[in-house]
Formats: sequence, structure tokens, C-alpha cells
Amino acid sequence: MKQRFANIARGALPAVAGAAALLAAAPAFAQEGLDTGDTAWMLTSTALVLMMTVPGVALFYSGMVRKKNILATMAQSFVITALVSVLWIVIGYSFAFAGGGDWIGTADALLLRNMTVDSMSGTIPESVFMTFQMTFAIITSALITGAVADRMKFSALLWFTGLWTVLVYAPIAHWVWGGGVLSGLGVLDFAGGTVVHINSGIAALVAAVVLGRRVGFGKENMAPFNVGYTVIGASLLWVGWFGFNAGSAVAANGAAGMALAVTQIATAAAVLGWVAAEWFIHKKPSVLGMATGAVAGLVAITPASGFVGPGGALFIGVIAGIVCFWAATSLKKMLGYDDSLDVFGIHAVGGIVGALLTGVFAVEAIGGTPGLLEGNPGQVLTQLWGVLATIVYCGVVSLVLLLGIRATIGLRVSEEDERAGLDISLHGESLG
Amino acid sequence: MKQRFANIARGALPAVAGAAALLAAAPAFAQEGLDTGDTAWMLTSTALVLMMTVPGVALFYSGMVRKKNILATMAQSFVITALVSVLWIVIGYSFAFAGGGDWIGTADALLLRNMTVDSMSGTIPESVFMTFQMTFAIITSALITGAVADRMKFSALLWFTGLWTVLVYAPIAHWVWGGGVLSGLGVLDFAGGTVVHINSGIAALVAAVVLGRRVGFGKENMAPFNVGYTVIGASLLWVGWFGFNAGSAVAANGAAGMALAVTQIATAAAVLGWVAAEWFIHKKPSVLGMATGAVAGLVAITPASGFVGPGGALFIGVIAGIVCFWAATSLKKMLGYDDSLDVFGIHAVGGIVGALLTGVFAVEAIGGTPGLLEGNPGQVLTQLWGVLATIVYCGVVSLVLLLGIRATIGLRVSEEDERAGLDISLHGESLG
Amino acid sequence: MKQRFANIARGALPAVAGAAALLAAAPAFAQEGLDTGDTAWMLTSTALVLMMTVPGVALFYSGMVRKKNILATMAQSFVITALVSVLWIVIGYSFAFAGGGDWIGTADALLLRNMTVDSMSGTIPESVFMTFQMTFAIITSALITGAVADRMKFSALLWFTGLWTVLVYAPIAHWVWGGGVLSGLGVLDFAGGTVVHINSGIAALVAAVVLGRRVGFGKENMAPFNVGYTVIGASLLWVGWFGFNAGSAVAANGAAGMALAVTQIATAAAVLGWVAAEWFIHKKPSVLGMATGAVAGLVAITPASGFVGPGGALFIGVIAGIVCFWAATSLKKMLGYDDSLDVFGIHAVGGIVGALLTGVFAVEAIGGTPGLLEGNPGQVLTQLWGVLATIVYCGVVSLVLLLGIRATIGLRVSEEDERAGLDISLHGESLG
Amino acid sequence: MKCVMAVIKPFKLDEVRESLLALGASGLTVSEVRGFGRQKGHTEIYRGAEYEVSFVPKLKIEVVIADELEEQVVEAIRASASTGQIGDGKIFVFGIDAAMRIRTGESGAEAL
Amino acid sequence: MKCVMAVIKPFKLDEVRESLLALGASGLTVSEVRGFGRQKGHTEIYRGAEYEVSFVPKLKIEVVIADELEEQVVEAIRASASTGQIGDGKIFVFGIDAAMRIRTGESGAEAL
Amino acid sequence: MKCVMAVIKPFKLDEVRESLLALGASGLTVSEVRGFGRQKGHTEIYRGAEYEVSFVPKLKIEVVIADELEEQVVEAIRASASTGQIGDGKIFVFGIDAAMRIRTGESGAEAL
Ligand SMILES: Nc1ncnc2c1ncn2[C@@H]1O[C@H](COP(=O)(O)OP(=O)(O)O)[C@@H](O)[C@H]1O
Ligand SMILES: Nc1ncnc2c1ncn2[C@@H]1O[C@H](COP(=O)(O)OP(=O)(O)O)[C@@H](O)[C@H]1O
Ligand SMILES: Nc1ncnc2c1ncn2[C@@H]1O[C@H](COP(=O)(O)OP(=O)(O)O)[C@@H](O)[C@H]1O
Repeated sequence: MKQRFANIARGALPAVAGAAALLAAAPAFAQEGLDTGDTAWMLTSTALVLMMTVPGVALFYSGMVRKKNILATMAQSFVITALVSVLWIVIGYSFAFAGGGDWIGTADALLLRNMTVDSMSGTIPESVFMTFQMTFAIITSALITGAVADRMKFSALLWFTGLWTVLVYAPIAHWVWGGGVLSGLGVLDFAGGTVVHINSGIAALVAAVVLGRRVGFGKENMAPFNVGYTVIGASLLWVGWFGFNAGSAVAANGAAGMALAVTQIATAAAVLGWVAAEWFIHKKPSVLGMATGAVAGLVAITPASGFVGPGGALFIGVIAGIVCFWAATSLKKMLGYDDSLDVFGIHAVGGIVGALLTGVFAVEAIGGTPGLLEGNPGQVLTQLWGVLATIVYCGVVSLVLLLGIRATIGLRVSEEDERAGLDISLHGESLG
Repeated sequence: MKQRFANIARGALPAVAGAAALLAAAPAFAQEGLDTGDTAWMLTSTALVLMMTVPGVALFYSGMVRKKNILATMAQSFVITALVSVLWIVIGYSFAFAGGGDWIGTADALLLRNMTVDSMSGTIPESVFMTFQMTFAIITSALITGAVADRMKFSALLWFTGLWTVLVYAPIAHWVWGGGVLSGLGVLDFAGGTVVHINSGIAALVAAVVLGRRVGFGKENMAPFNVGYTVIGASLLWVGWFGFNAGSAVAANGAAGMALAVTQIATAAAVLGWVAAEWFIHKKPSVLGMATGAVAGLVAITPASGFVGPGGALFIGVIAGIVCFWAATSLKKMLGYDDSLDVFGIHAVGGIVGALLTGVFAVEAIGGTPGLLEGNPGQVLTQLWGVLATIVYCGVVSLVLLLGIRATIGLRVSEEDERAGLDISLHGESLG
Repeated sequence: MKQRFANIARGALPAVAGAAALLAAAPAFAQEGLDTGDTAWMLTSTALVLMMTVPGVALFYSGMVRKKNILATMAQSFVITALVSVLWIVIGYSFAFAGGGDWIGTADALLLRNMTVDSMSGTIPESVFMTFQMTFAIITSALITGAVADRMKFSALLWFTGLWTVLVYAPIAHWVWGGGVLSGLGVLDFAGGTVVHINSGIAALVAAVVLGRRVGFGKENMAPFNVGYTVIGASLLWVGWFGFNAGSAVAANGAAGMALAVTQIATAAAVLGWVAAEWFIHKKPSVLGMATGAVAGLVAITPASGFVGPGGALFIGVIAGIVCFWAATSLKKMLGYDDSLDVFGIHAVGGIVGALLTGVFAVEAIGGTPGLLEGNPGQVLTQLWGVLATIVYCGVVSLVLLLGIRATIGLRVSEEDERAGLDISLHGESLG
Repeated sequence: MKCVMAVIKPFKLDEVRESLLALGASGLTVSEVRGFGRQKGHTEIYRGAEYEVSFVPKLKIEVVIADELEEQVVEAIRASASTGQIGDGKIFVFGIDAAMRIRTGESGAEAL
Repeated sequence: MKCVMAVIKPFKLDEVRESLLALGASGLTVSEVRGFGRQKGHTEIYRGAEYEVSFVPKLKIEVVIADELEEQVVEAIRASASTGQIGDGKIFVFGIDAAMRIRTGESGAEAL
Repeated sequence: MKCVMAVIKPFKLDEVRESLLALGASGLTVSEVRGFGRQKGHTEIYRGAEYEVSFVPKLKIEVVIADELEEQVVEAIRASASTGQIGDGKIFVFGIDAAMRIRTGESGAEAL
């Protein structure tokens, strides 16, 4: 639903002004068209989504690595938050949301040059909309780091993240939410199943393959050092995801409320799905599994959260929990890549499950579009197009970027540095 | 105050529509009667209360156990979040809030079958109200786990939690907030002193007694492994409790504001009360004590938060801090039960203190009901009835459930598993 | 901008009532003049700012000390939260915000005696405004503890904090936001560059000097035990700072939105600035540096956040990152004081940088006051007055308080206790 | 002098310490170790990756004593550390040529 | 009996354990230690404060064996722990006078 | 060869290391241990539950040296580890039969 506001964000203030006339009773000093309730919720959502990356993803990921890489893993999320923020205001936001055609935005909002304190985006200030969207760009890049943990050079990570945000994230965000090609096709992606999750998951897979496996992979004990951090991280992701999904309504209304409810339901169901599968197959339900199951559910409900009801959410959750369990445990082993922290298995696979099931369970009365179960099988196909476009574009550009960086400054630290751990070798620090 | 909205939630939409006419200036696409500010605050409150359980309670409790049980303790809060969420939408919400008489709701909202994107509960979408209430059900069950830490079977915990949520929590929530018997009697419980805290505290005591003491209790060193986690957990509980108490106004207004202020005041006072008592008696004020004192204050102000003013809050806080200190240190030793993490001493005792003092300090100008100090001694008696009803019903049904589970699948892990620690024996994981 | 509301908070309810007439369409039970959206955002902001201290500062600081002092460091933030809360309602709020002249408020709001559930402060309940301001008083005192870490007596800390809050914080808050002398002079301090950061930073420097260096300083390895905690703490500070800065608009509007955006931009820029400087000079960008850079950026943008645009924020951030890097690494070594966790280097220096640059980059269209770049060089001088006044008053009174406490109960623990670590010696606890 | 070095189950430490105290031992030193022996470790599975944890947490105790106490000390440790279950641990004895108390410079049996 | 005590690089533990198992050693005890030697530590800088970390993380292995195994065990450890890089560690051997299995009270070589 | 094993107060490590270096010792190995002796531990109270922590954190140093250095090394450790306060620790010496450097296979005193 975000694209509606994106359109408005193209400077179409006059159009809003009309609607704002309805708000005749607003206090005199208020901006025209501004709804303080919607604004309050979007300010909050922005904080929640930022929290998902720092400390959310930082904790979720750093808990799964060995002790010698914990700080370096946190550093990745932290520095990405900084880097992507700056790139977003300089270029990213403009390429994604400043009007434009099917493929990319315009240069109108470079350096936010037209954004004033009064600029509106629907019923909220544009500054809030811009920052809210920034937090999505941040987390998408941060998620990728799970695949390259324990071995990527810090400089290479910065280059990759910077280029990827501008060349991959911004265009795909435009396609789906900026009025671009996928929204034109009717692809449903409420809060970022394709833009955020399939996108980061595919980039992660490519990166894991191009980087190669960690030294000692399959031989040495690489058990997570602090699953506790991972549980805290998953918890903060869960809480923050209310801002991610319900915030994607860009309003504090029934759509946001329903998104909140289905997010909770699908996540809970995915935890139970993963626990059941793991209990059955590995005999013990692990805490890491519960945390991972929650993220799988959150990922899968993301594209669906504005379109399905509680029943659909329940199914999406259970299915995502079980399928992602299979992807992270069996599929990964079969294919043999070393996606250290299962970004592909959770985010790409969970995102695809969610995108397709959105086409199945969409309820017209909720999001305006019926799905397969309401007699609109075409929507599943439409969803498939969205998935495929994202996979192909993201896969190809990510590959080119990674090969280019490998050929120039190199992607990996030396084996010696990898053995010593990135905390010491890249950052000169260590956990006591 | 929640019950007002609960009544409306019984499908009484027409009644709201009238009030909504006042909102003539609302934008055309808004739901009738919806207040975006109230909705924004309730979306936020829902996130805050979820955060109280994961990672709040998870951290608060896991910091107090020995290293070998840290992950298992986190697992309990995490899986309960998932399990109770699903049960809540399937049955719990309906039994608690879908109309009904004195004792229990109806089957009208099973599986949320009547909840649409437009359903309202007062000035907020029903979806938000339902999810907000869900987070209360979650934390209530999660709190109980402190009493059974280090020794309960995971399967037994799931069975107990599931049955208890439906058979104990939902009815008592109905009595107090769903239009049931206790609200009829005029029992004041703004945010859950009886429903959440006495309820979980009594169930915890029963569970501690039925399970028996931990192996090595009183002989081996069972010092908390990471009081740091406990402090972080208590901090997140404190922050999240703003959603819990001020959110229980189900609006962003003066009632919510006053609830926010008194929550802060009572909590601060309880910390100081506990610190003073501990300093005096044990010679050193402990960090664990500060964290526990905060929770004691939060618990005690919970029922009072919509009814008392700053002065009352100050007293309630100090008294709760000192009484809970006594309960967790002296009373527990006297009685000899092993309520591992003092759920009874904090939540039941603090909840009772708060419930009764609500009757003492209630201010008519704030919550509509005068207390003892304003010449209405009867309110204390009314409060007592609420306390007793909760103790008896919760105690009896919890006991039956626990005995039933013990007789069938068993409640405790083997001594060997307990010695090895639940992380390994139940979940196959360990902290590095 | 806070002072506008502060004025209103002086019981000027009638004045508000007029403005409130504009809100004719508000529901009947609402308070006059209350905006639920603004209230929702301020309730949330209060929670966010509380989160900055517990667990934010508690984690940020405790991660930088040695293992034996981790709990004691957390204890400082925690107990300060309690102590300052109580003092704030008893005295502090009244001295800061209850009317008064140039130097100090009045006794009108002692014990909040005139605050009812209906009292308003602008468009929000006074209870919310009071609690929001309380969280600022809390964090200011908590920040100081970084300078005295590892060696201050617990009792001395309580005395110092209590007196300092009433005698230093409350008056300075009055000067800037309570209608006092600095606001009269036109000093711009949107969210607390002088009141919070220069203030705590100067008190910290004085305290570090009066207390003297830690035993073993410069000889023993005092490496941070858990930089991970520091990263989590910095992350929560970052997230919470949205409430700090955007909340200082005391409304959910375009001013809040712009404050949100510039906060994010400056912080990100400061991280990159610090990383670049450290990479260049120490050859490795540290995670601790990233976290510290973020805080430096947050500090520097604090006074500016309601007055500058994205471009100004970018400059302020980069400059703050680099200057604070220099202060924490080189300046500190040159001067030789042991400000354990660099409160002076980050908060005082960053705060001064921010205060002065506010005068440079202020944009009339945003905050109503032009800065140097818009042809108003006088504003920089005005800012300088604000800085100097804060430094002098805070420095002198802090010194007197510290010397007084040293002469009576003493400031430092014994060398033996310091060696054993404050966790054991002050609190009788230890981390496992 | 002899050094009696024992590997025991962690939760037995207090009992062992008390039995040694009863014999008049004036000090002992404990380290956290991991042991491999007849008692097997366990398998941990993290998202499908299985790790064999072959080592079991144990405590190593070192107590230096006068020669004549050797037998009693060994027996005291055995008695107090035994659970009868696999993994109870071992006791090893080796000779100590010299001892010194750092604080006083006393040496030999005086130093203990 | 002899105690073979070796200081090795941590990631070599599994190889060493397997080589000892192959020789018939029935148990061993491992501790985490920090070593100082030719292999130097590193410098950490925290906000300008430089700390020399002179010690490198190592594992210490203790395995008590019958006298006749000494040579093979030393060689097995050497072979399996070696990377050829500085810091590979040392092997030390000293005599054990007595041994006892706590669980059974068996003593001498039987106890191993 | 001799192994000098000393239990010291943790904050004395750097001084001890330097005094040993000055004597020409080429390496040493340190472990974190907990000690029980004349210096008593402390009591911790968690919500009324009192736990006697009888053990005090110490560091154990092991340094293997040529026989002739024994006296100097013992004295160097004593001098550098001493604070004169209770709990300063002990030094024990025992014989080492053989030594080998893993990296090179050198043995005996060469290996140190
Ligand atoms: N030969 C050995 N050398 C050194 N340590 C040993 C040896 N054998 C056993 N241990 C230690 O003793 C512990 C207990 O041994 P184990 O074989 O499991 O049980 P038990 O002695 O009861 O048969 C092991 O975990 C290990 O730490
Ligand atoms: N004389 C010694 N006594 C005790 N431990 C030693 C001694 N020399 C070396 N070590 C241990 O062996 C480890 C490896 O020694 P080092 O000199 O770094 O490498 P290398 O033996 O390959 O030359 C050291 O880190 C230390 O733990
Ligand atoms: N007989 C012993 N065997 C092994 N370790 C000992 C022995 N006596 C003392 N220690 C170690 O030496 C440390 C210091 O001993 P303690 O008696 O406290 O002080 P002091 O030697 O100064 O009198 C103890 O904590 C313990 O680790």
C-alpha cells in the first residue's frame, strides 16, 4: 500500500490539499492534511524499524557466530546503518520514490533538496515517510551480512553495500512502491516480501557462493557462541516488525491494526511450525529454532500483511515455519553452499513462500484484491512475476558487483585473519 | 477501564457510531469512530507489551538462573509467546471478551470469525484491541515460568500453559474486563493487578509446590549467572509497562497520561524502598534488588494506575518495595517452597498490595471512584473480594491442571537432566 | 521549542482553551485542547527516552568497564532513574517548569500538587509533559556516571545526583526551556545540547578530576570487557533519541518529522566521520568507535534538531564525529584526566560543537531563526553565551558539591574495594 | 611434598573442599577444565549442523600436601567426589620438589 | 605413569584428540590457557588507550599414560598439533606417582 | 628441567611476566583458577539466598626452565608477585622429564 503515498510524495501536494479540506477542525498551526495520529504512528514505526537493525539484526546475527567474530558481526549492522542512511538521502530515496517511470525514480529528490518542513506524503510529513523508508533500505542491506559472516573484508562490505543499495535496492523499491513496473502489474507486496526479503536473500546466496565457505567449514565446531543474543535479537525483530508491517499502512487505522494482528498470528504459528518439525526430526526443539521460526514467520507475512486475514496468516505462518526449517537444514546441506547464518534459507525462501501465499490468501475485503481462494488464481501468477523479476535482477547485479569487488580490492580476509577472528584482525578489539 | 471497550467489542458497533458522529471532520476514508491518535498509541502499546515478554521476561528470568539453564529459560518465554498467541485468537479472546455473562464470554469470536478490517472497539480497530489484550495473556503465562525454572519438562510446560490460558486466564480476564462478575462488583483493576499478577503469582506458587524444589536447593550455589541480563530485562519491563498501564486507558488522553506518571513514580519509589530495606538489613544494596524492586513497584501500581494520583503512587511504590523485599527474602525462607525466581513473592504479593492499596488511595477525580482516604472504606473490601476470588479460582484450577499433567506425562525432567542443565537436556544447545 | 509548552504548563489553561475551540469536532469526553496524535507521540517519546537510560546508558557504559564493575555500572543508571524520578516530582519539575523568572521556577508545582488528570500542557496532558521532562533529568544525571566509573562510593553517588538534579539541572532547564534567561537571550537548544549534554559533560569532567584516576590507570589493562553491550547500548540510545529529539517538538507534526530526519542523518554522518578518522589514524576502525561516533552525532544534533535541515545535519554529524574522536583520544591524553568512559570528550565536546553549529546552520524556514549561513552571524555568539553560562554555572556548583561530599562522607571506595571490583564490594554480587 | 591433582564433577567441589579441610589441608587451587573419557559428551544441532561436543565440563583440583598426608588426601577426595556414576574422574599424584609462600618467603612444608 | 602436558593451538584439539584415541589413550583433560612465547600477542586500542595483549589463547592438554606409551604419545601430539607456524606450542612430560579412578577406587595403570 | 608453577594475584601478572623475561625465560603459560587458602572469599546474597563463595580468583603460571634457573625464577616470581597481603599465593616446583617444541621437534632444554 505504500505506493499510494509514494505517488503523493512526488510533490503532488495540491492533490492532498483538497483532501485536507476535510480536516477543517485542525488547529491553526497544523500543516494542511497532516493527521497527528498517523504521524505519531509513523514516527514510532520508524523508531521500531531502526531498532530491528540496531540492535535487532546485530544481536540476532552476532549470537550465531563464534566468539572471535561477535563484535565484527555487530559492526556490520552498525556501519551499514550509517552508510545506507547517508546514501539514502543523497541518492537512494530519489531513485526509489521521486516519481519516475517503470524502472527508476528521478533525480528530483537528490540530497532531499525539495523537502521542507511542510512537505507532505499523504497525511504525514514527507520527512517521516523518507526516514521510514530509509530504515527499510538499512535493514535490507544488513540482512545480507548473515551470509558473509566471519570472512568478508570490511572495506569490501562497505563498497558492496553502498553500490547495492543504490543499484539494486532503490530500483526494486521503485518497481514495487515507487509507482514502477511491479506495482503496475498488480504485484502485492505490502511491507517488503520481494523488496526486502527475497532481495536480501538472493544477494546473500550469491555472496555466499562467490565468497566461498568459511575456513574449517564442515570440519571445525562452528557452534553459535551466544544463542541468547540471537533470542534477544529475534525478539526485538518481532517487536520492531509491528512498525515494519503495521507501519506500512502509513496510517494508524484498521489496515494497520489488521496488519498488526496477522503479523502476530503468522509469527506465532511459524514458531510452532518450526518447533514441531524440529521436535519430530531432531528430537529436541531448539531455542535457536524458535527464534529462527519467528523470523521465518515474520518474513513470510510481510508481503501479505495488508491483504490477508487471521486465517490466512495462520496458514502462512505454519507453512513458512516448516518450509524454512527444511531450507535451513536440508536444502542447504544438499546444495553445499555456506550461507553462514541462513539468509537465503530464511529470507529468500520465506519471502517467496509469503509472496506466493499472498496470492493465495488475499482477501478482497481487507486489501482490495482477492486471491486464489476467493477465485482469483491469476494473482498467484502475478505474485510469481514479482518474485522472478526480483530474483533475476538482484541475482545478476549482485553477482556483477561482487565479482567486480573481488577483482579489485578483494572480498575475503586472509586465512590467518579469519582464524584469528575478525574482531581482532579487522577491528583491533576483542570480547573479554 | 478496559471493560468499557470490552463491552463495545461485543459487536456493539452501532453504539459507537453515534459517538463517532462527533468526529465529523475526520477524513473521508477513515473508519467511523476511529481516532488515529488513540489507535497510534494502542499500536505502540501493543508493541511495548509484547516487548515485555520477549525479550523482557526472557532476559529478566534467564539472568537469574545458572548458566546451564539460560537458554531453556528464554525458550519458555519465547514459546509461550507463540502458543498463547495462537490460542488467544482461536479461543481465549472469545472466552474473555466476546460478550457473555458473569463468568465467561461467548463463542462469538472463536477464530476471530467476525473481526473485519473495519470492526471497532471504542475509538480503535478491534484488531488492535484484540492483539493488545493478547499480549497481556502472553505475559501472564510467561511470568509463571519463573517458579518452575530449571526443572520443568518442556512438553509439560506447553500443556500447562495452553490449558491455563484458556481455563484460568480467559475467565478471570472476563470477570474483570469482559463485563463479568468482578467488574459488576466494582472491583478496580486498571491494568491487571488481579488478572495478570495475582493470577500468575498464585499459579506460580502452586506450581513451585507441586514440582518440588530444585535438586541441590539450599545446598549448592545457585547464584544467578548473569544479573546483567536481569537488569536489562527489568529495564525493558519498566519501559514496556508504559504500554501496559498507560495503554490500558485504550486512548491517548489524560487518563493515559496520569497512568504513565503514576507508573513511573511508584516504580521509582519501590526501587528506593527495596534499596533502603536491603541496605539496612543486608548491608549492601544489590543490583538484583534494584531490578526486583522496580518490578515490585510496577506490579503494585498496575491495578491502581488509572485510579490514583502521584501521592498515592509514591506510597504504593514504597510499600510494595518493602513488602516484596520481605516476601522474597524472609517469607520465602519461612515457608520453604522453592519458587525459583520469586514469582509469588513479587507478583502475587505485589499484586495483592497494589489491589488493596488501590482501594485506599483511589481518587474520585481521577478514576471516578473514591477510596478509603476519600471516605469510601468499602472499596478496600471490594478489592479484597477481587483478590480472594482470583486466588481461590486460580489456585484450585492450577492445582488440578498440574496434578493432572503430573499424573500423565509428568512435570519434571529426570535428575540427571536437571544436573546437566535444561539447555542441553531439553534443547540440545549450550551457551558458549 | 519546548519552552513554548513550558509556558503553557504554568497553569495558563485558559489561554489554551481558546485555541482548543478550534478542535470543535473532538469527541465529547476528550479534554479541551487535547490532540490524541500529539499525545500518542509524547507518550511514546517518554518511553523512548526512559529506554535511553535503562537499559541504554546502563548497557553503553557497563560494556566499557572491566568485568568486576559491570553490575555496579548498571546499578548507577538504574538507581539514578529511581532517585531522579522521585526528586523530579517533589521539587525538580517545579523549579524548572512552574513559571518563575529568569533564574528559577516557582514552588507552585512542588509534589505536583496542582496537576489533575485534565491539566494540559499545549495539546498534551501535563502529566505526559512532566514525565517526558523527567526522563531528560534522569538521563542527564546518568550520563555523568561514565566519568566516575569503577571508583565512586554508592552513597556519594546518590548524594551527588540528588543535589545536582535540584541545584544544577533544574535551574539550567529553566533557563532554556522554562522561560528563563537563556531562552530570553534567544539561545537555541531544541532538545538539550546545553541542558543535557554540556551540562553532564562538564559535571563529569569536574568529577573525574576531583575523584582522581582509577587505581592502575595507565599501567594495567583496562580494556572494555564487553563491547557488545556498548554496541547494544548505543543502538538503543540511537533509537531512543528519536523520542528525545523528535519528541522535543512536543507534537506529531512536520517539526517532529524534520527533527527525526536530521537526527538520523547527523548520527549516520558522525559514525562515518569517526570511522574514517580512526581508520586513518589507528589503521583499524573499531566497533567501539562506531558506537561512540553515533553517540557523538546524536549529541551534536540535539540542540540543532529543530532548527537545521538535512544538509546542515550532514555537516554537524561529520564534524562532531571527527572532533569527538580527537577529544576522546588525543585531548584526553594531553590533559591526563581519567574520565573513564569519555563523558567530557563526547557529551561536553559534542554538545559544544552542536550548540555552536546550530548557530551556523539554523534555517529560518525550519525553526524560525536564521543562522550564520543565512546571514545571521550573531546567532553563533548567542549560542556561545548559552554554552559559557552552562559551563560556568555547572562547573562551579558541581565542584562545590563534590568537594562538600568528599569532605563529609567521602567520594571514593577504598583501594582494596576498587581492586576487588565494585560489584562485590558495593553490591555483594558478581557476574558469573 | 606431593601434589594431588584430581579431576572431578563440578557439583562435587564443595564436598571435596570440606573433606580436605577436615584433613587439615590449608589450601587448594581449582580450574575449570573439560574432560574426555568413558563418559561421552553430547551432540548439539544448530539449524541442522551437528557438532559433536566430546568434552564434558569438569573441575581440576590441585592440592599440595606433606608426603605423609598423601594417602588420606587421596582417599578423602575419592570418598567425597564419588557418585558411582561414570565420569566421576581421576586422582593423580606427583612429587613437588620445593614450595614457597609468596607473602612471607617461607619455604618447604611451612609454605603450604 | 607419566603425565604428558601439551600446550597447543585451540583449533588443533580435535586432531590431537583423535591421534591420542588412535593410540589407545582412554582419557584426557583440557584447559583454556593463555600463552606467552615467541608468538607475540597483539595490541588493542580502545578510544586511544592502547593495551598490549601479550598472551595468546592456547589449550593445555594433560594426558596420563603408562610409561611405555610416552614416546608414541609425544610423537602423536607433535604430529597432530603441528602447523609449522610459530606458536605451535610445547610438550612437557613428568612422572606420576599414583593414580586412582574415583568411581571404582582402582589404582595405578588400571585407573587410566 | 623444572616446572615452576605459581598461583598469584591476577593484577600481578604483568610484573611477573616482566621479571621472568628479564631472567631470560622464553615462555610461560597462564590459566585462570580459583583458590582457597588463608584469604577468605566472600558472601553473596541474592534475594535473601546467601552463597558462600569460598574461592578467590587467581592466576596460575607455569614456566618450564632449565634446572639451573630454578632459584632465580622462584625468587623473581616471589619478588614480583608479592604485595605483603594475605592471599599472595604460592610457588611450587616439580621436575620435568622431557620437553619438545611442537613446531620443530626440538627436545630438551632446546625446546624451551
Ligand atoms: N588418562 C587420563 N589423563 C588425563 N585425564 C583423564 C584421563 N582419563 C580420564 N581423565 C579425566 O577424568 C575424567 C573422567 O573420566 P571418565 O573416563 O569419563 O570416567 P571414569 O573415570 O569414571 O571412568 C575425564 O573427563 C577426564 O577429564
Ligand atoms: N618455557 C615455557 N614454559 C611454559 N610454557 C611455555 C614455555 N615456552 C612456551 N610455552 C607455551 O608454548 C606456547 C608456544 O610457544 P611459542 O614460543 O609462542 O612458539 P614456538 O614453541 O612455536 O616457538 C606459548 O604460548 C606458551 O603457552
Ligand atoms: N596447599 C595448597 N595447594 C594448592 N594451592 C594452594 C595451597 N595453599 C594455597 N594455595 C593457593 O594459593 C592461594 C593463596 O593462598 P592463601 O593461603 O590465601 O594466602 P597466603 O599464601 O598468602 O597465606 C590460594 O588461593 C590457593 O589458590
